[in-house]
Amino acid sequence: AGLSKVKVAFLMPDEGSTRYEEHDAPGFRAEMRKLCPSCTVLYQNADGDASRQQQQFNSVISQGAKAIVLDPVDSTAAASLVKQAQAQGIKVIAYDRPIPSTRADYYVSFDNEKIGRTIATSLVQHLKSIGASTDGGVLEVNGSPTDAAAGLIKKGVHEGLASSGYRTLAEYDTPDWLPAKAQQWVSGQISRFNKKIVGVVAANDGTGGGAIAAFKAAGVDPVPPVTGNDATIAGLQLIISGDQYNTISKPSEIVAAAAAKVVAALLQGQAPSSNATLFDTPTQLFTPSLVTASNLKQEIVDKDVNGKPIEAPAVLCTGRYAAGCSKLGISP
Amino acid sequence: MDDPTLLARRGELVLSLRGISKHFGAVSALTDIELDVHAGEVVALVGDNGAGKSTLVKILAGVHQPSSGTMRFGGKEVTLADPGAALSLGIATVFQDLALCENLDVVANIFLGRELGPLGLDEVSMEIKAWTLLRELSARIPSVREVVASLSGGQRQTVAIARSLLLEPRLIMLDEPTAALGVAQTAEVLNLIERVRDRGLGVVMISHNMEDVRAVADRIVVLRLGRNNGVFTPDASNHELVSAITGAAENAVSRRSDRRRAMMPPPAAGEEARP
Amino acid sequence: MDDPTLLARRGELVLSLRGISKHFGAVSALTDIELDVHAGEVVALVGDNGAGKSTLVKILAGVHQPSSGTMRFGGKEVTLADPGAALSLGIATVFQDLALCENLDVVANIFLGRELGPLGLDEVSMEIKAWTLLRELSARIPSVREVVASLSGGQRQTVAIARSLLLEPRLIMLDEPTAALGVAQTAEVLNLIERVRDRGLGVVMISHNMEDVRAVADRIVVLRLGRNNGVFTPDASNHELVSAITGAAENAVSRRSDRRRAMMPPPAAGEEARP
Amino acid sequence: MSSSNLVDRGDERLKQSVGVRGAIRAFLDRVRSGDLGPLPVIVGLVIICTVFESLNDVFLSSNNLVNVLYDSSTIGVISLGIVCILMVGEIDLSVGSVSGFASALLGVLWVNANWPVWLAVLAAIAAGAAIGFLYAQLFNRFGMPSFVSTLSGLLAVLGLQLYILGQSGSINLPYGSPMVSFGQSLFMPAILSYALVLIAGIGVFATGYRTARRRQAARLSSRSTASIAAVAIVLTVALEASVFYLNLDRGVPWMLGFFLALVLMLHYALTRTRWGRSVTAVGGNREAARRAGINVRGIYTSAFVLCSVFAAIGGVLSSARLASASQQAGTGDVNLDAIAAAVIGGTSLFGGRGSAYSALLGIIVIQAISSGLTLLDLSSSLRYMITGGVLAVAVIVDSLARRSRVSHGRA
Amino acid sequence: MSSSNLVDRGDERLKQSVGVRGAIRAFLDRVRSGDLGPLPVIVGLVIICTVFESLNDVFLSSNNLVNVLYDSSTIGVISLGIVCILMVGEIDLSVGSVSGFASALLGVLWVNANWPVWLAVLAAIAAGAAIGFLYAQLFNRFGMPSFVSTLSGLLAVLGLQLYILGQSGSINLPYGSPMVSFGQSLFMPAILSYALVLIAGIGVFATGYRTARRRQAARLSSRSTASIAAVAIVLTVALEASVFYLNLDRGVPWMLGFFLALVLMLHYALTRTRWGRSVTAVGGNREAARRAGINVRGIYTSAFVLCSVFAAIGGVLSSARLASASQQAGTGDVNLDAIAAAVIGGTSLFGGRGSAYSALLGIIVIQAISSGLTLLDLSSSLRYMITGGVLAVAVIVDSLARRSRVSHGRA
Ligand SMILES: Nc1ncnc2c1ncn2[C@@H]1O[C@H](COP(=O)(O)OP(=O)(O)OP(=O)(O)O)[C@@H](O)[C@H]1O
Ligand SMILES: Nc1ncnc2c1ncn2[C@@H]1O[C@H](COP(=O)(O)OP(=O)(O)OP(=O)(O)O)[C@@H](O)[C@H]1O
Ligand SMILES: [Mg+2]
Ligand SMILES: [Mg+2]
Repeated sequence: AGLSKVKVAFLMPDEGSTRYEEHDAPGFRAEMRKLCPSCTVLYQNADGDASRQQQQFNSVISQGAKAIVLDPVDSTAAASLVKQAQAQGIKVIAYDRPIPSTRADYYVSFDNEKIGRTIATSLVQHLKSIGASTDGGVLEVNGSPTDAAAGLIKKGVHEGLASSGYRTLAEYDTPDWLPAKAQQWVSGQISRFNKKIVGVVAANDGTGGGAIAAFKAAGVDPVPPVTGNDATIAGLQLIISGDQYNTISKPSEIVAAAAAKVVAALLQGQAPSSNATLFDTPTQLFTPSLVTASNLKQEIVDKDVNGKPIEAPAVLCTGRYAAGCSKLGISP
Repeated sequence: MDDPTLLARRGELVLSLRGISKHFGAVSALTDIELDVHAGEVVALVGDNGAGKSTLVKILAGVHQPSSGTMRFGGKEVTLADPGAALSLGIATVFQDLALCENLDVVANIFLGRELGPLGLDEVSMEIKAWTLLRELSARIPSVREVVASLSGGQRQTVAIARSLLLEPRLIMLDEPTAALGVAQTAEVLNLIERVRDRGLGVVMISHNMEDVRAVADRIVVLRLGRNNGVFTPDASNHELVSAITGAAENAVSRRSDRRRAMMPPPAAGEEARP
Repeated sequence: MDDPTLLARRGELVLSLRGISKHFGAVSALTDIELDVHAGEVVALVGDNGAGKSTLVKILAGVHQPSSGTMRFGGKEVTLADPGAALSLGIATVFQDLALCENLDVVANIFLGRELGPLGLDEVSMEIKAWTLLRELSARIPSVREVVASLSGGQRQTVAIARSLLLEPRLIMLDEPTAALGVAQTAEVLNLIERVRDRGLGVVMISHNMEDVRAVADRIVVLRLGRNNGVFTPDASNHELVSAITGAAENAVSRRSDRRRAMMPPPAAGEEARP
Repeated sequence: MSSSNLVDRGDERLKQSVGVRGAIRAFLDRVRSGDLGPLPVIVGLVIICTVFESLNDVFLSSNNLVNVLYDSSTIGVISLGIVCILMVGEIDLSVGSVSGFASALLGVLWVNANWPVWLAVLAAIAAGAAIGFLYAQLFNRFGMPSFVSTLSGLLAVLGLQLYILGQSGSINLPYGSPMVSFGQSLFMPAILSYALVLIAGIGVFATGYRTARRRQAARLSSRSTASIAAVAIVLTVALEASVFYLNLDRGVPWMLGFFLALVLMLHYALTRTRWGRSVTAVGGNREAARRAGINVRGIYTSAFVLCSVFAAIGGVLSSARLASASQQAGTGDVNLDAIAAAVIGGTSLFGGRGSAYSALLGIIVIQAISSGLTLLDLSSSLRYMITGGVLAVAVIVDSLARRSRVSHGRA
Repeated sequence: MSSSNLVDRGDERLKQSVGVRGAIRAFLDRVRSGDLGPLPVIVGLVIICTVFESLNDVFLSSNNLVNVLYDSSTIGVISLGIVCILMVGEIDLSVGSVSGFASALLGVLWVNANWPVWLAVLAAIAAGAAIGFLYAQLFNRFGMPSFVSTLSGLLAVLGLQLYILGQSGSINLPYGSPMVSFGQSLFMPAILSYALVLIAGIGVFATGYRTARRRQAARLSSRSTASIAAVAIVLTVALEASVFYLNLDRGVPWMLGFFLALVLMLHYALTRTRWGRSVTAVGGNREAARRAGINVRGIYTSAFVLCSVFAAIGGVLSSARLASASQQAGTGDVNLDAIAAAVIGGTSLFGGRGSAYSALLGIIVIQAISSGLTLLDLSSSLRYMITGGVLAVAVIVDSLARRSRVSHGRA
């Protein structure tokens, strides 16, 4: 049975990075258009507000959506939304963040905990390889204290650092993921620990950039390795210029496309395939890829998603970054 | 100081101040003030601008606390922590700045703090009573449901006076009650003061109008630069009073009247006049 | 309406109103007002509370816009969109509510909008000038660097009057300028009005004090309930004036004076008195 | 004219408003002087609704309106508290945090500590009251500006919220419990909703009629029985129609009923009790109120406490609505929305002017805009821009009306 | 006493303050009447610093102080704008958004569109001015409460910011460019900083001396040359010591110098020009100002425009400091911090009272607390609670002082 003229909702949680607007939503739309040209996609972003997400959820139900892809702002609050929708025969696909207490119809995600673990262990390996003294330690810049995803990343980071041999000098939950707050905190820690800081685990590229700015402002040269996450253009450019150590590339288009496929299957009464079961929900987990200077070309520029690179050289290698690009072998 | 002829008429001592002083920063607004008010007596408080009359009234109304001095009311020593305390002792005050709430209507202002029916305001009764009070004062107010902000100066003053009639006080203080009033309203207020006095209340009235003062006062207390400057009877001459107020026999008032009468050189006399 | 004996003395027509009306919602505060003011003339505007005197002054000062009617100033028809327009025509006003900024000190208030040295205030010169003005008015203000909020009622009024002396206006309007003033200060203000008149300015003065009015006014214009109710000369009898103001020969004032004189039944007479 | 011998119509300067002509003239006078109460805001709301409905016809569907009303109820309750505090000329920046803390406390006590739900709710409300009392003490004893004390409170209470939620970060409220049903799916029986509206209509008529008779007896001007009846009938019909429309779908949410009951109670308290009069007086002229013997400190205390209590109730309702108590509860726009609702509805930030209805109208405006925009498929950047623009348009009508009031000297 | 024949000492009720005794008595009088200017806030600041220093001795290290001053400069500039708008009794809730938008515009024009940096900065500032002008028009023409218009602005401008940053979301500003160096690592030469302080000291003495001579000539009371010199010397020594301390490490940031210059300029404008007088008058009593012939609308316009311009400058500085222009710039606490700084420093929310110094002191208090807490290892829940508590304590001193002013009838 083909699909036609169905409304599908794609509800994203926040504005913390541009990925939802720039990658996830277009990716989902593109795949849906392929699977069902006459279907409508309703896209909403809750700007980090659980109540607004509930409002958006109710509103798409009012508009007659038959399936809802939900990246919950607040995983617990989402539980009741799922129940409410399922009671009306609407399919709910958990996206990106799980909904632990209620069984959604499906779960598609990157593994946030694993992201935390990956950036941490990658940093630790790097520190060991450059022979950073274990007398020193690392700073840990976490995400927002009121963000569930940040909590998962933080957990992963803790695991990754646990037996690394490097102390955690101090850690900080950055309010609202604000780079300026991260910068202020790291500046304070530089006054406190100065040369003892051998590296910084930052939970996303924004806070990582804040940490780098703090070192630059304090005149620390070279800047100790700083991690990131989300592979934003700004973050990638900092890797190209050698200021940031790593980031995590989550080709969201792939996941979004997978979600679209799941939606299509569920709406046609089929059971989509899964590669795991989490929280009693059939799950498809994607492994994010770690990006450092050494594999940036391969992971970002050369990797092909829907017929185009994740980020084109023309976008990355502007102005001052051209030199760095050519060093990495990226030609515009 | 007390004229024995007056003692016959007046009743018990309602209020008695001793050594009251009040400083505002570097300014001593009042220094060692003494004042007695008896039941059934109208005491006029007069003095130049800034002499401290309103400050004294505010201290008696609990608005300001004195820097030093004692106050006895009804024979007992009292301290008035706030205006509520003064009101509950039975001291009603019409302030010079009126102290009305501009965002409330006339009725609400008259009954402020003493509304009928605290849990379900009785607006009809309050409106009736308000009209009655205002008529008593010959007020010219088109509507008692207008906010006070839209009233004329004299209308506001009438409202403030009407407020004070609601209480059953033992002492009533009126700080320049007729300053903004028309001739008819002024006459009514003077009548009112006499009626209130005759009911056995103590009255303190402040005014710059010597005629009004003389018309109703039983005793005239003069303040000058924050100090007592004599007590007069209403039959004291205008010249005497003005000298006590301004602190000089030769002053703007006498110069003006002299000039108007003709060109007659006034006799030089500069020392303070005490009766 | 115009007494020919007066025409000799007064100069050109400064201000002339025809058919001015003003409504506030359902209240008609002014209806068809006519008023002429000549150079070198003091016009007293009298009337009961709420008669519309202040409203008229506010219209002339550009504070309110009239609902209808025309205004000519210096021979030209003008509309005053805001107080700035009136000021720049040369109309200075002392408002009944004074319109001072309580958060500014005395000097700042006197010079408000006309500060010396716009890009680098000349505080010293302003302070000197302020003291000079205040002394002229016999003011009793301890310090001109106190905020106006801490001044007494009369002190504030003096400040407001001092403000108006700064301008070189062609018409000066004083809305109850002496209401809160002491005897000496009142005398100074009356002197001042005469001086100003003699310099050829037009003066409009509002007062409830018939004595003051008679002392300085060249013409007395009576308003009643928002309408013109006659023009008098200063030698009109008190009874005449009060009747025009209250609209009845038998009124609170006459009753009070009658009662005080003795018990004599007043002659009943109720129609409006027009000269 | 018979009216001229009425006590309050004696002044010849008053235009008489007798009969239909008079009523129309009086209304025009009011329009011109800007004294229109909530009318301009309602006009703004109608404009918004028309535009959104024309863009997406789901907007005015019964189902969507129910959602809007649900969402309005939670923040609306918080906004009622804001009305109280704005009326005395102070502000509370911490209502968001307090509501979040209350919901966290509810979750912790009820779900984690197994308290009975009513006790947990009471505890949450009591905590709110305690916070308000603290602000009042800081204000009355130290004279700390409420902006600063409640800003400190915002931070401190948010800290408390994070602290008591601890590791878990968020707590599920049991789905299907009466509390959560109340917040999500409890509707009035249709017949009850019709009856309540009818009772309200009769109440309006009865009080109006009683007042008119008493005023007549006292020879005061009064509204004619016909006009009282007309108003009551129009009101009843309009409300019955709305209720009918809502009943087409799910019906009238109990939560809305609860919110409206609070609005009416606060309205009564503000306009018909000595306390309300005192609140208005303190907000208008604190010193005058003090001199009238009003216990000014007590009034401030009551306003602060009420504000925090309403915030706590709002927090409990929000968590019932979301079926969750989390670290995020009360963060985001809650503060600004609650304050903005009161201000949009016409309550002054400077004290002394406001009404309980302003919270109701304001929050409906805000939620209508928000809901209308979620129905359009917009990127966040556009949504922000349009929200800002629409908000301004919604208020412009009211501003213009009020401006004419100012120019008529009755600001 | 020779002073008694001075023009302004003629009133016998004035206590004479001659000589040392008199000076002490005058000071005690001022303490008692609460007329202490910024002293109480400074006392609060000293308390905070002492406590934090005792908890972690890095706090008062030269290095950390430089950080605190850098962070203070960015939001401090925004707070200067808030002082302007609060002075006229209005508010601007959108300074955060405007600063974010300005930084985004800078990033887009400078980095992406390759404009020269000065032109991009000018464009950002002009955009700020345009936004402020729009608010002023809404206020002057429609009478829209600034709370509502700037709330709309907050949303709309945030939308614009997201929009122009589009897909990139955040833009790196080039490290090593003069702009970023200015925000991060440009310090005054030590000798210049000493010289500037000296010049300031001499300036204080010179103006004081000149005024005193003119007042003497006019027979007005005046400060003695000795006391003028004493104040100038104490001030100079204290400032030179601070500068010396900062120079132990990196020195005095140019950005701080820029901020201080703006503070001094605004202070001069508010206290020594007709414009500043008019601003104070409009904030104190709008109607009185209008009747004095002041162009009230013009004053409002200038205040709104200045506020947005300062916000835009602050945004440019923040992005220089962070070396990045992102969608998150200007969100978070920027609004509240900027307003709180002005209020904590003693500017009234109700208009007519305030000073440029309040922004300086207030923001230093806020950033000192924030920095002090980053140096302690605290969980976020504790950090929030302590921030709230410390803020309250910092303000309590000032509140108490001001309360005594109120009870002395000079609120
Ligand atoms: N709150 C205050 N702060 C500082 N000074 C004050 C305050 N209140 C009054 N003063 C000063 O105290 C003195 C007396 O003022 P007060 O108001 O008592 O005068 P008054 O006799 O009522 O004068 P008037 O006849 O003008 O009303 C004045 O010089 C005034 O400046
Ligand atoms: N802004 C306003 N809004 C509504 N009504 C007003 C307004 N201003 C004045 N009025 C009304 O207009 C009438 C005239 O007021 P106005 O102030 O001109 O009286 P007045 O003659 O100055 O009286 P007074 O002698 O008491 O000062 C009053 O009844 C008053 O209620
Ligand atoms: Mg007085
Ligand atoms: Mg008047």
